Amino acid sequence: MKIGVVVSEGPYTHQAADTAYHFVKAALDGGHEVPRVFFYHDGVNVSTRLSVPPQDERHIQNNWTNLAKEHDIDLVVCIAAAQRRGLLDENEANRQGKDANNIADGFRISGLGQLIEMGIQTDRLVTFGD
Amino acid sequence: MKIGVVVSEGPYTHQAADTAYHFVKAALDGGHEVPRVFFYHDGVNVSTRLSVPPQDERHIQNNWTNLAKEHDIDLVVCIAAAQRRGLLDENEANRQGKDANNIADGFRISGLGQLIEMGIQTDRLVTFGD
Amino acid sequence: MSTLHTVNKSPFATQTLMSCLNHCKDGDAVLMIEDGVYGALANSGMADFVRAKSASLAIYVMSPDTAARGLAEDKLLGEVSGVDYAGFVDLVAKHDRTQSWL
Amino acid sequence: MSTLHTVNKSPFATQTLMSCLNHCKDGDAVLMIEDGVYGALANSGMADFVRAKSASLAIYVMSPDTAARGLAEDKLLGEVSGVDYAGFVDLVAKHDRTQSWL
Amino acid sequence: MSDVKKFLYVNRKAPYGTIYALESLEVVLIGAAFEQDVSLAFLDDGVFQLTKGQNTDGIGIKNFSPTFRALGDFEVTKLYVEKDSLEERGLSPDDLQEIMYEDEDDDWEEKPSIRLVSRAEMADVMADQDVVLSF
Amino acid sequence: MSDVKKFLYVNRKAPYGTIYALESLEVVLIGAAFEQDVSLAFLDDGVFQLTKGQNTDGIGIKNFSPTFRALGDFEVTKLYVEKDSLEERGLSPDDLQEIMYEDEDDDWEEKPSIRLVSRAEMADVMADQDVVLSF
Repeated sequence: MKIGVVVSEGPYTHQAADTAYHFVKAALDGGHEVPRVFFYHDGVNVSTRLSVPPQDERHIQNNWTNLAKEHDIDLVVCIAAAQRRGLLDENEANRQGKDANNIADGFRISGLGQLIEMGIQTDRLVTFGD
Repeated sequence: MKIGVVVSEGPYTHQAADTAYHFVKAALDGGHEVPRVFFYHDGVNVSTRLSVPPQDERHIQNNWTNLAKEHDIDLVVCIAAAQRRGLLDENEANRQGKDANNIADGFRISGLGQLIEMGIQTDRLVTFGD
Repeated sequence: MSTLHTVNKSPFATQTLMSCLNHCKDGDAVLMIEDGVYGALANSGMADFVRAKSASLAIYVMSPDTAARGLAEDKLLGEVSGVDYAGFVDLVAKHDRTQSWL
Repeated sequence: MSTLHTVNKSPFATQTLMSCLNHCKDGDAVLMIEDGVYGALANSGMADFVRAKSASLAIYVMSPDTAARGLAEDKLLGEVSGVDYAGFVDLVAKHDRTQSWL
Repeated sequence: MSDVKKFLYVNRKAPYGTIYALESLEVVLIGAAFEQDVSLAFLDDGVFQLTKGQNTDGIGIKNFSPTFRALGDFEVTKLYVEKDSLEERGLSPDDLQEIMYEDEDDDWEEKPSIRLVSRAEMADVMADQDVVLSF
Repeated sequence: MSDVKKFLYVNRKAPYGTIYALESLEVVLIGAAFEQDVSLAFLDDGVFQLTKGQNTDGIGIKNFSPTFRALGDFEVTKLYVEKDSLEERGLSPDDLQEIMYEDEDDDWEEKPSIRLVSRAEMADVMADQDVVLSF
């Protein structure tokens, strides 16, 4: 079965990004497909490559990057939500005249249409938020 | 009177950073001192210089930067909370081996001791959060 | 010695206003801000509780927040006084400490 | 046709569980996750309500979340079944849609 | 399954205190281009999003409530509002904005987009969807 | 005002679902170095922070509950826990961790740090502070 996933809250502050991660792993282990995870609201903050959690804590962004690589998951960060909150890739940074970017490997910035498309193309949609 | 302020939630997602801003302006207009604002939890996300809100929305980070310059307010971003969430200044980025930093002008990263010190040295402490 | 309590959550969504009001001392002040201003609605299921508490507490509501949410004065409890950000600052200065109910 | 509802908030902090349970249809499933697992406590003020709803609903609780919070099995309602993340996925697949009560 | 899915946007949070109401509306506007069967549900504190007379000048946040009145132009015409939620908050339908659309199947007659429903009817609306997005 | 202030850390949220409990504890640990008069309040869902037997292996988040037992070493010895909050949740004091400290003023006798208080007594504790930090 194709399952789409939405993550609506940022890393560490809420458990949503953790629960979503464990859910996606279990879905893949169970033989399902997770073609895309859409990061919206504060969920866009999961995509930063600048986080440095304490050594004895999980690294939420790395976990997603690795899982996406291993299973070819499309990690989409909503552009409108990301702009408000200061998440940019290199293209966006150039376009906006910003001197730095902070998106991690494996995530890509795109529009809300990707969320609707995921809703249309998957059999189930599950949201993790606050 | 000396009033210390804590901001505990990120920009746009919660109203906390807006309410705190209007409160601090009113306190200064009323003849009070606001020596320091401490950003904790997701409040550290206020300090990003990479945000690009829509043109018809307020620019929360710029508002804080400008207010701090005008009134000599010490905007302190908690280092532990910032590291988890991917907010770094140039020093921290170098120390952590990160290839970018994202802290805005007027904010500085420091430890939780600055929060306690603010509690000791001010007459009142007000927290804005979720 | 008295405390200013702030509440920023809707009483229909969370237990925060209830907990705050149940921990206030006589003579304390309560200021409803942000989504907390819905606690000042006059005809809601919460109104009797808030009205009863106003006998021993001074209850305020942020007028910029009620205006933002389209809550006209005649929708609000008469026992609750509107303040602006300057009034918020005055309340902080007047009371010995501020406790934020988050 | 049935729905899997997820609830991730404590019923002592927010109205979310209450609202969810009041919008379920007979035969739906409710899965308590994250701080939502406190809704499965057997001796709380919420227990009777949840127990009554379990007559027409299948109610589940995430065992990794109850373990994290130190809630031993004997503290939980007998009407609520524990599942792990694989069980969560099975529930999603089994029901026609998932509604997250945030 | 037909190639048009039923999408429900569930709004349970008040406006301005958090951004969910605004960012929900942004999804609805983008989603309208996909020609799906769209409904919006307003229950619990979500009903506060629709109050009339919102004036956000004092808090410095953009007033997005006029956008609800434009939804008809995007063929988003089904806004289910739960009566029980209004009543618990001491609100009446008169406290909400008037939101109209022109019915292309009925000689472009102007009709109200807001449909007042009981809690049980809201449960029926929810149970009749393919995709539920929660805000 | 004396140069020692009374600091109260108010904990009203459950652990793990959000980070507030953990980041509150981080402030308490740093704050201990400042030799102020520190108290912690646990009420509403905050009482869940102190349950015994927490095992977070399944959710992949660090279990920070043992840190509460170390607070005595930092001279943080006043943990006020509201009985009414426990009862509403169907918990008893036996469901909480045992947290002890050595009383330097009483020949280093081991004493419990948790002080069960009624709601009215909690209100008194809150009203007796110079600085209240809420989490």
